[in-house]
Amino acid sequence: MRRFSFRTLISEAFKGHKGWERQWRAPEPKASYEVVIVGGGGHGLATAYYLAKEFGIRDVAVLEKGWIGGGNTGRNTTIIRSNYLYDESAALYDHAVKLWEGLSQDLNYNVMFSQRGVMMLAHNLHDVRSFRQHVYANRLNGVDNEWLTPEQAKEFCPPLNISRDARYPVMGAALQRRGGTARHDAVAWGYARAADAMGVDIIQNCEVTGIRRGADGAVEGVETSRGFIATKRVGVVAAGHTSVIMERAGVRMPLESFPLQALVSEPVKPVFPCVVMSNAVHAYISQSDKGELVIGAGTDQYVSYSQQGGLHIATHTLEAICEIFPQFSRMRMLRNWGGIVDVTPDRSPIIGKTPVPGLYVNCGWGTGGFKATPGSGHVFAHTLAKGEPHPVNAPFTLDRFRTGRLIDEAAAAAVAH
Amino acid sequence: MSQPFRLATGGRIDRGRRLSIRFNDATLEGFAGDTLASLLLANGRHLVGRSFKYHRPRGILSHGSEEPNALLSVDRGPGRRDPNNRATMVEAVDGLVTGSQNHWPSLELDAGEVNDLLSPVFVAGFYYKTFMWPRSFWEKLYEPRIRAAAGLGKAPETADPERYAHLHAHCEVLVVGAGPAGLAAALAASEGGGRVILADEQAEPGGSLLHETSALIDGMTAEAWRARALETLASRENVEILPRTTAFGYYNHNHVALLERLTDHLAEPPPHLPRERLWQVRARQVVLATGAHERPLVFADNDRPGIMLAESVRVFVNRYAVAPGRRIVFATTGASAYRAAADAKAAGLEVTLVDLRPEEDCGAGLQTLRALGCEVLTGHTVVGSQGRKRVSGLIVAPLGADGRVGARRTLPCDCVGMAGGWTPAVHLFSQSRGKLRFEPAIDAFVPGTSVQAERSVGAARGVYELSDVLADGHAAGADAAGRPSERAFAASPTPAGFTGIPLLPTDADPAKLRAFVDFQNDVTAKDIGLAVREGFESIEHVKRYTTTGMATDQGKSSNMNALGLVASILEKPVPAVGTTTFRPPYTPVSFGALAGQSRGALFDPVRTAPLDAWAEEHGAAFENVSLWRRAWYFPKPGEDMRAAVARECRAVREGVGIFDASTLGKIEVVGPDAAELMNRLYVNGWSKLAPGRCRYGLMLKEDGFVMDDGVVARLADDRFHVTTTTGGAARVLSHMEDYLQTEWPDLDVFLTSTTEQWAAIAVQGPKAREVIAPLVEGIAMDAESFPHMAVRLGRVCGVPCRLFRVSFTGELGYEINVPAGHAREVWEAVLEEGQRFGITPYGTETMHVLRAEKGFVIVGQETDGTVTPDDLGMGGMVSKIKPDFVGKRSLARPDIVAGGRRQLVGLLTEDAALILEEGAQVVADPDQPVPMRMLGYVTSSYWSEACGRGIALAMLADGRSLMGQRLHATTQEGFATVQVVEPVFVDAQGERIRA
Amino acid sequence: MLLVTCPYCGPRPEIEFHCGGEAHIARPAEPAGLDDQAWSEFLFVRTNRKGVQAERWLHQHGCRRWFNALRDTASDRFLATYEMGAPRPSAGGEELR
Amino acid sequence: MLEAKEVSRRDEAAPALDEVTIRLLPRSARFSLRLRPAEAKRLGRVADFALDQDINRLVATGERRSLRLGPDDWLLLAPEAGSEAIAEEIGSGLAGVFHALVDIGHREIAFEIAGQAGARVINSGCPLDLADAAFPAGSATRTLLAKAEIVLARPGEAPLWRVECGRSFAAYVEGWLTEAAAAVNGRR
Repeated sequence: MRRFSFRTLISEAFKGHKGWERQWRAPEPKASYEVVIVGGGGHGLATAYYLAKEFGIRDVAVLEKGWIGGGNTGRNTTIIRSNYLYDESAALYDHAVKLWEGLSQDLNYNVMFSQRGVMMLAHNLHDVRSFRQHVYANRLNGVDNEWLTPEQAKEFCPPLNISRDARYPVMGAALQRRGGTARHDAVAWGYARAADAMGVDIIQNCEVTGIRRGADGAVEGVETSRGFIATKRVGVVAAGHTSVIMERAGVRMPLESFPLQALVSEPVKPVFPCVVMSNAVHAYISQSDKGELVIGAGTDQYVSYSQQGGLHIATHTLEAICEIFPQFSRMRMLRNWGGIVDVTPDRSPIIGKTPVPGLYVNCGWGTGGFKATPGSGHVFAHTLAKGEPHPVNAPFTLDRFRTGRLIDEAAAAAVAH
Repeated sequence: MSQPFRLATGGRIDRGRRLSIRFNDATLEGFAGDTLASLLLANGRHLVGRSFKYHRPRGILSHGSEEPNALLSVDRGPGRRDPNNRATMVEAVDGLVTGSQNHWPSLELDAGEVNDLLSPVFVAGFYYKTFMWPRSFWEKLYEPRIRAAAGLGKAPETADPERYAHLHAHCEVLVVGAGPAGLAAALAASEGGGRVILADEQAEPGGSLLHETSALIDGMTAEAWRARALETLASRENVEILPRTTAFGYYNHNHVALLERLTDHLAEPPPHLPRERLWQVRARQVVLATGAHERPLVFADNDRPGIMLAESVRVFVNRYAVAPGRRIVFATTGASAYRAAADAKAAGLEVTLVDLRPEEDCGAGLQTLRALGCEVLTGHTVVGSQGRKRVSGLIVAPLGADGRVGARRTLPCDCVGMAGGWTPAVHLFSQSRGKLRFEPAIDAFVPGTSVQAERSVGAARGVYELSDVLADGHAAGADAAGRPSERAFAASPTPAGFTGIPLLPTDADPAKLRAFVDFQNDVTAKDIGLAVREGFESIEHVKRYTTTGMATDQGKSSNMNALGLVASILEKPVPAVGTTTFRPPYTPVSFGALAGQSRGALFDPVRTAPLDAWAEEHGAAFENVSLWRRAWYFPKPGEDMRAAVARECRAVREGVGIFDASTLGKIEVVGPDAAELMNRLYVNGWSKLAPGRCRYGLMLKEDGFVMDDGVVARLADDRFHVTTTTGGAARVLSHMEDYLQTEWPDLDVFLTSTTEQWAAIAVQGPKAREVIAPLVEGIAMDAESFPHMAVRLGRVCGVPCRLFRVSFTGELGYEINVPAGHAREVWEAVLEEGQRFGITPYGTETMHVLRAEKGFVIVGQETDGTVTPDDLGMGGMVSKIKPDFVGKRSLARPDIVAGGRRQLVGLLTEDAALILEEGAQVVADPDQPVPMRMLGYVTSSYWSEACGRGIALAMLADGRSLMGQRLHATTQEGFATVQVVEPVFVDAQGERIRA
Repeated sequence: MLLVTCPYCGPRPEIEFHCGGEAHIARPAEPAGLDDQAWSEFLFVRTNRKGVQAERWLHQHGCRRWFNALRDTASDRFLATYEMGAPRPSAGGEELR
Repeated sequence: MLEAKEVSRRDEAAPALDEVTIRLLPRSARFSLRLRPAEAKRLGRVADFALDQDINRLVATGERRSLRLGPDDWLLLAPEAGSEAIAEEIGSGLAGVFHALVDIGHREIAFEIAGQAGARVINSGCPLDLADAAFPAGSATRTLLAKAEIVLARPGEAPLWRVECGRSFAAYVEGWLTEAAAAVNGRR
């Protein structure tokens, strides 16, 4: 792998950039692999990377039915944070944040991780109570999170409307300074390039059409649009399509897939220095390095694989944006798109074994998977390599839905009464 | 001289109405009917902006909404400034203040031009390869610089004073685009009387007919035909014509979003007129007559100001009577440029035309143009241009049959019109999820298989011949209206064929070639080559890696060239590389328009209870609880919240207080199976509850966790009055209806929400009975006849009431339920009657304190969706007799019966004056290393006036086994020592409540 | 915004409705008789099919009746809507919208 | 027919038709009646309230109006004065029949929108087709006005609509309609 650096960039500039090679190969699939990853998004590619790097398993194929990073990796609003309430979630997401902090250097690919701070607005007494609970829990878990007064919140994010007369006045905010954003495409490409360099085969335009199981029920390989590939270990990391893939192995999942919308504005000069989230009014906003305001909208209410939702979802979100940031009313929506998120009953992911020997799954990230990408890949690689979970993903089993040990962050932020 | 490039005659501008605008430091004149673009060109201004990355001088490329370069800041007064307005779409209004963007210190002299010199470094994706060392420099140095350089205009800085509106509309046929195809479609569709909406993004309907000065339709001039068509349409009551209206989104089930611009073109808009209106049209059928965009040619330095699309030259000349230059060179790979050239020539401009195609392929236009005296170079390619802030020459060279480029020649000029062929505007079709089909003959994607009830017509589906366009529109309109008919039109021929070529042949070193594909994002053919070389082969990858097609024009002018380039590099057919997905909106739409009226007070309803006005008149502080506004506390002059709440609490404990509990949800459960339904939905039993008695009910979700609670009264054998939490009212009713309708439709029960029917006035305190007894008729008030947890029907103050003897304070208490319209008179009568006992109105905060003193939980505060009845110490309430109720089975799951669950306890701080923070975490050992083991957290915490100290409720792991233990709760500063106690602080025996 | 054909009120805009997820998952008559696995499947496991699936819809801001619908989750087209309690129509049923 | 009579009475007071007006209506007697559809069909009517009309239709008998909002759901309206008597009348008319009659006289607030462009004002927040053919005289349904649930009825041929909402939503609904009317009136 040709190393990326300022020096190589300059030297290529003099040579008309003719010396750059492919960032990852386009290999033909081999007849068999030690591990097959189904899904070439950020999580799948990260899994392959850490399998090769941390566990020395390089005989790995990543199968992607379209082009890598083309699913939720390239469609999300790139918010990264780890200020979760429950110990299990905080450990998982902070594991990811720690990896994010050195990721560009680790991958030799600038993923533009920017710790701009993620601020969550409290609009009523219930929010205040809930965010304080988060702040304290995070502190004791070693995760940074601090409470801001409305004035401090405005100082941190000048466009914020902290008028007491607002329909939902800002009563304070929880700020995680280590939170921020990253460049989503670069994450997929960076992992792909680094994994490829260690021998991982990244196979695009290769759809998995079946999972073959032997007489003992264990995985024997995958049927694909490019032929059968033998393997004893399959990791399904297919985001919105998990149920579809798992059904091919005869496993029914506690998942539903919903369209999740996002939008960006036209680009403008820097005006928004951080990430702001308001759960109460469903608004999530930051500004990209390109200058676009990146805004997360909600999910549609019905299962859909169409990657297209209704207009009312976007209008609802923009009402909230204009209410909290009245100066943005004249900004314009440039692009509105949808992804497909698979959601578990407790809105926490499932990372681990399935009832089928050799079949592992990493799914159910709902609307928040991007932030976990490095951590998710790392612990899933561990799980695939060792056949048992890393301590961080041990609680995120499929079995928790049977036993009742749910990890329900959303329920913990229950609506006020 | 004013408007030196205005042609003496012609055009659709109103020469009788002069106007002037500000552009940067200059005042420029124009006429009504001008766009900013035509006005700028009339004044010889080509340089109107700087490109995104390299800050190259840029001019006006097009005449429409696809414009990538001419993006201006427009200032319409205080709070009304916004960036990135397309000069080609903004109508000139007298006094408008506009400015160019993305330069410093000025448009002419831009320091950012240094980037252009560094362009060999700033290639596609360069930032992924560098800026990684040292690590901290990314956020401190590199990223801020990149950000400062990025973006185009500046975001508005003050709140927008404008209004925006929404409108839902329905029609039989929606026609998008009022060019010839759209007009013909609308005419045909509206003949039968069905509702037709015709939307067009321009100020004037007509599309290409607005600049067709020579074509004839059915023997009429194009203008006469257009005028007659519009007149006919306007005379039909079933037709709504919407000019200045862009259909920008095509959603499911023929739901199409339009943006109507109502005031930006008015110098003095009427005060109530919204600036923009969002139409959400549900159309039975949609006709897409969205036309086509002309494709630029990709050659070295094709981005200089003065180089524009050939058809746009024609539009400026014919429609706006503006000469974009005096000496124009047209460069083309197809036929349509000949008409543009001929029209420019006819306007008295000097015209040369360069056609890539060999002489024999150039069609009839060639001879016509030569006959007009224009030089035409066939078989020539363009290899470059000259001029810095405005094009001064076009460098061309003959192209041999073997593909070799011959000797260069420079054609002096002040304007270039380039014609690279046509790209049908299939955006809305694609948004409708229709499948595109590549049509090699016209080198374009056209609508293939429809998925929704729509049809594309005319140029939008690659039909360019005017007579065909009209016939196509007519047939589609008639068909859409359900009355198929065909009609032929006679029209002047429209030569439009072209050779699609994504990069003009050149002899230049490809590594040094600066041939722009995406003008706004400064993506060159070289960048696309680099991306492909690095393995980005899917068009979506190329797009994301190079940012081509990602600018504010969303690739309207660049996508096909980018696609063609990738295909030619990979030597694959275009469809194998893919087409990019078109997403809404077609053109950018203001947030304000999308938000509509939902601003301020209309953002979300503020629900107010019947006594809200009284509370406001009496100085209440309010809090928001779900959508409701509730009185929080009633401060007296000089009191802070704590003092007011302490006073209110004392009043209730010692005398009597009055509280508006009207927001509590109420549901009337009626029918012979009412008790059975209650049995199935609540954890406790209802069969034995006698009419006239109340019971506290706890409801679970099917997963076994507490969903809601409330007092339930049995009014009769077959009638219950159920109360819910304020926020839970709608949810609980839905939950009950769901089970009733879908699981147990055999039960004879009906549910009716009565939340807003009844105002609930809580009168609480030792004196409560004495206060209300005189006002009550028909109800025996003595403790024996009317015990705690009973309900009686009667009258209070002459108003029919449901009187509950219930208490959420631990004191003797009543809740007077009266029809909401009588709430105030009853409230005031109670206050009057209570004067002698010092009756004190109290708010939600006091209510919270009083209930916490008694250990009464609040669902949503003590519980969070993961709490079971046993966790709350209410395991005893759960019926052991009932075989089943919603949630019962889940309570038996392994991890629900396992130890270690969090349980409700009370906490007392060692320092009695300290009030813990709600949300504080509790640990056994404050000195343990991070991550610490947290036992649980404080759910409620208050100053208790009755106890003279702070009290708290908490959920702690195995909390009931920790009674008496010393633990530590987090504070802002560190930890506070607390003692675990039973969660009851006042009157543990419950004597007061039964008084 | 979808157009949903309520069996009682006819075609109405999506925002009047609430989608209640997969249909035809009857609540077990005797939950106590189910083991933990079977109960968790009733509670949580969903077909989540890419293609035609039956789901529950409530005309919340209309007639307030629950009904079932056959909808293709890949295209979002409705194939049929039918009253609660009625059997699931064959997937080839006439398209309503 | 009474509808016509009522309309003509209102027309006298109605303003010029090109201006949309919004008016708060006086309080009514108002009941929610729930009944199995088969019983409704069998009974036809009770206490002069129609029961067997199509869903989403309003039928007036004298001053009593019955709005069928669902298969088993009627909203009964009458002048306020007779409220208690009406309840008794219905109760006795439905004796022995499983039903639920609940007084909701104070639960809701009603507005009247008048003027040719009234439908357009309502369509600022209501997604239904309100054209004469789609929502003719005698239509009545529960629906939405922006974020508030409403009952929308068109009692007669005149361009006049009744909008009912929960009383706590009244300020919002009135505010919404007022602003929408200003925009529509301002357009002329």
